[in-house]
Amino acid sequence: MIQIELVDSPIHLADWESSLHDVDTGAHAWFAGVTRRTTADGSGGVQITQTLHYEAHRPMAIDQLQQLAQQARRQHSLTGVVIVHRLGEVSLGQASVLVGCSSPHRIDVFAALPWIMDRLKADVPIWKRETFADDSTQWVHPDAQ
Amino acid sequence: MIQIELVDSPIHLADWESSLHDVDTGAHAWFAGVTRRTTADGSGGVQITQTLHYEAHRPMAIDQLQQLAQQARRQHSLTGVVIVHRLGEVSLGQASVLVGCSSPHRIDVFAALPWIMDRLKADVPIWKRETFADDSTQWVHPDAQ
Amino acid sequence: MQLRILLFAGIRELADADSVTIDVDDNANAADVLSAIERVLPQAAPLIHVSRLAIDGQYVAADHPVSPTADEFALIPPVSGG
Amino acid sequence: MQLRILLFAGIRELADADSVTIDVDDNANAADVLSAIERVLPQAAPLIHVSRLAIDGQYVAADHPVSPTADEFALIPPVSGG
Repeated sequence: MIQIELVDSPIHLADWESSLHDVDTGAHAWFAGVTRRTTADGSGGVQITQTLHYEAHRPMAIDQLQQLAQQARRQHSLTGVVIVHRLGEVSLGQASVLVGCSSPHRIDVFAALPWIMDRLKADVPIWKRETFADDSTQWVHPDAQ
Repeated sequence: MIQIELVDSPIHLADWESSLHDVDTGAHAWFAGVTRRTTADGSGGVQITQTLHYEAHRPMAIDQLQQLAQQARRQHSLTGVVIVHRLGEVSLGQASVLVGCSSPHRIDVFAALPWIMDRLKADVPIWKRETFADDSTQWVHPDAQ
Repeated sequence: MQLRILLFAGIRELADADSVTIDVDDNANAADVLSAIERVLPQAAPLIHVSRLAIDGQYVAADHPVSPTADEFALIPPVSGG
Repeated sequence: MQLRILLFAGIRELADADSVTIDVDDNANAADVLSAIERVLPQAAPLIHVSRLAIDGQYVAADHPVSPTADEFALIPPVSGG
């Protein structure tokens, strides 16, 4: 079972929990990435985030997420994979991404979650724009100066 | 924030999700261990589980869980730790254990979850008794022959 | 001295009792307590052999001295929570 | 040949446009396309330099030949989802 969604409203883990249910699957793991108020600015200071906005190349993002979910399922013997990414404005304390996976054994879900998140953050065409406390905004492009 | 509970009724992730909420905490991860129908019997066959029953030395289990949650929080820079273990009968497909943790960074929650589960399975005085499809029962004591 | 030892899971089932009372020397350590339990519950010897003693909720090493003033002794067979 | 390239995030903002049209040789590869985009959007050069080209939803290597029959070209700057 693979379920991939880009959503424009708040992500609640409770709404997705049942996606992974299966009586032969003993281990379920979830990761939620939540908008934080503070980010280290790299020079000892702290930036205060007011809100985040996410944009995607939607069809390509869905396609890349589908591919990486399939690869994760194969490499880590998963039964199910759920990846939900929110787009648009995401307020502080709300989830921007939710990843769930299930497997007969916990070692596989523990290996799969970070693998999926690393790949998602490297390859899936989704971008975030930060709005800071002073109303200034900035697109986040990690490898650029 | 550390929250430790032994419960006698079904564990729903949705009921615990909000325990970890905190606007300065970007990464939340959850693990649920769910009763499986099938277990490899070590000689190529498969045992069919009908139900599980969990027993604990309750005060000592709470104490050990509290200690390991504190150690996990210290070692992995966690903001919050939630550990819920169910006792009594646990039907197929229901969770016997739920572990949640939060941290500013995902690397810490990904390291903490397996650490907590390994320690829980080694040291916390909780035992399961399997009831197989033929109504036979067996206490599970991993290191014994 | 006489000590009451709490029993759990497979050992409780084999003993058909929630606890067992044993006699040990006044200068006994945890290993002596385990041996004494094995003598009164020979049917559970293989499991007792891989069990740990907990005193007042904390695991103790084999050479840990046993004090009769402790509130609780528990025999903890290999655990299987999770 | 003329190609229409979709733009996103910081590059879209710097270009003030959702797409840009460029001219490249018939035997151009992905690297030539990136260079052509850089020429029409010099203000975004540093970001374009670390961007990847995607053709019909798949990333392509720098030496990948560009076919005018593809349905979609997208310039993908470093991503920041999650």
